[in-house]
Amino acid sequence: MNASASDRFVIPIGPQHPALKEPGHFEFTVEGETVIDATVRLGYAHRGIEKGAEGRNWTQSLYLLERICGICSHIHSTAYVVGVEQMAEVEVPARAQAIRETIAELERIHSHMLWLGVAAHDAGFDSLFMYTWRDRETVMDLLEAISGNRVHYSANSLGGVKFDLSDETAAAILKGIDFLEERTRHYREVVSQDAFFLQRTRGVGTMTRQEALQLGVVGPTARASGVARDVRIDSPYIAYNEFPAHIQLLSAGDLEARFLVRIDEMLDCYRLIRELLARMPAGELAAKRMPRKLKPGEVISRVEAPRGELFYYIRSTGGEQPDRVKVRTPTLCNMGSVLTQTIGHNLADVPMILVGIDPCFSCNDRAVSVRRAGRAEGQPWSWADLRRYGIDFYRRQMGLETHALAKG
Amino acid sequence: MTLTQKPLERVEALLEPWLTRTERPADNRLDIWLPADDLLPVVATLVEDEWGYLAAITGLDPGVATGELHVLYHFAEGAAVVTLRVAVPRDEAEVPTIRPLIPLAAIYEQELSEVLGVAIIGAPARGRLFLPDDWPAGVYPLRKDFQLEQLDDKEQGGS
Amino acid sequence: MALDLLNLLFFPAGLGLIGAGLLYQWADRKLLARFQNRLGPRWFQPFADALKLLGKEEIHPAGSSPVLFAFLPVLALSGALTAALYVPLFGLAPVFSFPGDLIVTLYLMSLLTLCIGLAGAQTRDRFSLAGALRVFTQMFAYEAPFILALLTPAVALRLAGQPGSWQISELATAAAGRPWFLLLLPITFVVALVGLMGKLELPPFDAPEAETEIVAGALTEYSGRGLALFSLARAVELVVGLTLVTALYLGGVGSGPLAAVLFTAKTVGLLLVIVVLQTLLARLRIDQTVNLWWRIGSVLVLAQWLLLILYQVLR
Amino acid sequence: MRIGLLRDLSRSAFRRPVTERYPFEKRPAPPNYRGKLHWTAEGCTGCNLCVKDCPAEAIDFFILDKANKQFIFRYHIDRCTFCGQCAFNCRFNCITLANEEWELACGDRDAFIVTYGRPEDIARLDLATESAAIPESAA
Amino acid sequence: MDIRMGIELPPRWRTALDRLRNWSLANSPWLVHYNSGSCNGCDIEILATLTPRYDLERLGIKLQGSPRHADVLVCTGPVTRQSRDRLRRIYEQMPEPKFVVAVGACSISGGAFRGCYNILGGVDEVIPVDVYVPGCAPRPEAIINGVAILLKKLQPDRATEIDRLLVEAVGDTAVLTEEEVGDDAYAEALGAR
Repeated sequence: MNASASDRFVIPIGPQHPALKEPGHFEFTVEGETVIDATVRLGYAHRGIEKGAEGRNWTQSLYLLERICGICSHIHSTAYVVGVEQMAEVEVPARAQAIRETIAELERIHSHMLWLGVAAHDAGFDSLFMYTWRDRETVMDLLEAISGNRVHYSANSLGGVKFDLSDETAAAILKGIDFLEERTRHYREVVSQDAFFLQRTRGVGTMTRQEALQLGVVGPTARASGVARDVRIDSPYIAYNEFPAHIQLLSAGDLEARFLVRIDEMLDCYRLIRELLARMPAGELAAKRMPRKLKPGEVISRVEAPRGELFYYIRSTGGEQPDRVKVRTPTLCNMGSVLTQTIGHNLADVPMILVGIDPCFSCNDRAVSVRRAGRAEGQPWSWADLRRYGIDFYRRQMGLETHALAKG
Repeated sequence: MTLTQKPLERVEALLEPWLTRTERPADNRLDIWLPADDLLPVVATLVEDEWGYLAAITGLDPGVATGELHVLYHFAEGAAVVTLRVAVPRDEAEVPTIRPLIPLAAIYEQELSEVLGVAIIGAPARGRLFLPDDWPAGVYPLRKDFQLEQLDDKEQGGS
Repeated sequence: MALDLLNLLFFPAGLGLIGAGLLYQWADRKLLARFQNRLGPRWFQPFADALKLLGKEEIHPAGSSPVLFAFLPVLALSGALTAALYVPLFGLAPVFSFPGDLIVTLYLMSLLTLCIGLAGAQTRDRFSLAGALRVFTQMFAYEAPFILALLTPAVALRLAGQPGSWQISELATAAAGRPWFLLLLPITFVVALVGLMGKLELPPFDAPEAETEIVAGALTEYSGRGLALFSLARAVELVVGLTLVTALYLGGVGSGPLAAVLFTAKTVGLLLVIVVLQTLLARLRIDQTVNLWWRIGSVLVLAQWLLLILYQVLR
Repeated sequence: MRIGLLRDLSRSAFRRPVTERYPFEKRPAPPNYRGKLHWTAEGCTGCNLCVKDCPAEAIDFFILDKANKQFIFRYHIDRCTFCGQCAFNCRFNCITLANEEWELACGDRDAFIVTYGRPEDIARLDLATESAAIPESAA
Repeated sequence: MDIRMGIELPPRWRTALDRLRNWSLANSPWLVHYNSGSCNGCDIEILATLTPRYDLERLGIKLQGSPRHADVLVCTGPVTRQSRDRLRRIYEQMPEPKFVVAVGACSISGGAFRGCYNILGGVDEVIPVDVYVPGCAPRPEAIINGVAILLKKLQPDRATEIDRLLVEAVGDTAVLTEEEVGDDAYAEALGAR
């Protein structure tokens, strides 16, 4: 559209912004309502965790890494302990592994449920937000009842888990899951049928399989574009060999597909948890002996976080402390796709596209991204400019000639 | 472990000319030591043959004494992980950029250059992107000889 | 200025009206909460909010004209209050009434929107600018259909050969005598109702203050008193709008002892409908809003008029 | 065209909201909730494992006299991450995280430092902090 | 700028107006939330306090987008070097009277991240804090408790009165039983715990 230079101004989003529950600074250059450039500056949540781990002993690092992210805390600690146990060559009892998987899947439900609400909120659909979060409280209650905290369960200890799953907790979980499953099916209907909501999701931010592969996106974002990548299936860890997950694939690649893939994953989680509770292996909760010092070596540990593949590289030089812990979080891979997708979209779609990858900046401790040279800030407008622009804008919406109007 | 044997055999066949020094830390992993110059052809081969995807780039400081820095390129396919290990001298640490082959790598390389001070040859110069704006130049937090005292102020730590 | 403000706030009718507006706002929020399975605010919540805002420091953002910054909220509120003078609030006779006051009221009602837009436009803050932009865009979108929809009953009366006029009180009494216009002119009623939601920037038409995109829209920079006055103006506008639509479409102002009660009940019923719509609908993008109004809204109104004329011709 | 939430809305309209009246009614936390830390001297051997693995340096442990079991256990609520590792490490069950004490909000931070131990020891500590008893956590 | 708008009033009026202002402040505290490098744990719990289970709107509390509209700044997370200045700016943007609540161990002392190179410590290293809410992460109830404590701090002389107001606002203080929880299916699931 042939808009004059003054139509161009930069809308900053964040680091303090209602659409971002976490700090991260985006700058969207818009022409009218259309985004023509996007840059990001992350690192407001950069805490230097990787270095911090080198100064703490193996156990302390466990809790430090668990606190990389408050939404997928358990999966972070799982990735770490799996790696450390592999390095220490300790045999972890089957029951411990099964309990780990149960909590991991409950966490996945909580994360997706949370995401569904936040996405609805960003679409200006607060009622859906309220209902999803109301139901999310159920799984939060379950996690709290199991672990003793709503956010940082600290279920993992080096070599096993800290607490057992009693039968009554198991019963409670089943009860809660039945309720959640019924609700989840309902939400699947809503997001796939509600006319007004579909206007905001269907065909928005579409990413083909080819683009997905090229941009290197992971997790549900990739699976919504038909990229069959799920670490739980590709390289099973903890108990995923005995209790396998089923991959959820869609090919549309737009926002609607990302909604549906996550909801389908939730439904799969319910099945998985039922199986786990039905055939929970008996036995010890933790390995007999876990050394404080680990012999030199390095391991790679990959797990499937709610947001996608989580990659850990751990190196030991035989001390009480890790020599190097490298964390590559899923959001880091997905962030690039946001910047490319938003360009050309309507400003109102930006929060939706952003939330579509379920960004987690605190996961993204070290998130960086390509930043274009900062553009000049938009000059404040005179009232006349603004009025003309307003008319111009809706005329354009009507598909009328715009420059004819600029004359008059 | 048939799950991982096939891809690893494939990659061994693919990278035949470069397999001068290899290790098998675990039965699903293959580590290949490379000189920095061989990096690009190897990555190109992997990309052309669509073997796996770049899972991460790890920068590693094996200690001041060694006088080296290691850069690890992890490629994953299924359960198999191939790691290309490049050792560079500590004082002029630099590796060629692979972002023409793998756009995503731009992010990882940027991180590498900022926290470990490994220069990326062929990458456009950029400002600091995740370390604070007031971070002193030439200070790389993930190097072993990094000291908090190197930061101008003494505020950090917590109370 | 401060004195005008006091007069404005404390002339009894105005005060009562504002109180009523705040109560309507409470009903709005409470119902919304209940529909979302929440408890919702206490009855005095809007009063507390307004009082608190009045008592807070007012920060004047750099780069905007201080006069305009302070004057616009007052103008908005006075505009809304003036509009209230011409409508039969709670079924009582309007304070002033003259032929053509319907037009004046509609104009006065747009004043609030204009003020909000201006308020955003004349600060340097980019969120405010974007908000102002959307306010105007949306106004240009709904204004015409909305006004046409509110004029339709008068037109219908005129066509029916009655001494119809542009005078609200007359229209209201005339409407009382016959079946509700809601039944005769369902299409324009819907347009008027939805148009009211657009004017009050309620979901799904709250794009101008979509907090997830442009923090608080045009009023992002306002704090303290300015914000309070704008919110009060909104409250008054809510009452005026409901009253107007009720008077024209829901059987006007009847006579008899219970007329006032009945009328108020109708407005509350109208509010209920609006809240249900708010709960159910997701926010429309600004361009979708514009399309909705120009592609559908205006066409609907015209269709209604066409039907009307055809009906008269055939008869 | 279909409106998704109609069902939920009609259900909620005629039901009592699910809202809890928290400040006035308390829903008890589950029995294993990890709240404020409590320490008892019985059985404590001064092994210091709790301090070693605390991820947040929330525990200062002073050994005045190991033989006579004169220990002082200072707990910083404002640092504690309530991970429960200390309780997990303690082989003598000296440490418990109370499940009913989670309303810890307070206006001044000094109130967040809790010192467990015999009063006379604590008194002694305050004199002798510099010389006699060095915080083991520092070592 | 206060409610009197610079007009001289007899002292009794003035005290009355001041009491009114305090009352209104204590009954409609609007929050703005800033995350200065937290792990999201506390952030989602803060968000949860707005949702039907806890619904802070019943106490007149609203989460605002713009610092200009807010009375209370809710901070989560340790202060990183990068976010320090932002935090300060947001605090300065808020109109008087303004208050700060620090939620979570990190925002009080740095918590698990103490000593990391990019951490400056707790929020009170940068701006004054009125109420601290420990926990990692604190339950939503604990956060509400923190806000309630702040409200009482606003009017120490009338803390009890605030309680009374709140009580009459939300009705009886009977213990919440399952039957009382609204939506049946939901109550069922609540029973799960």
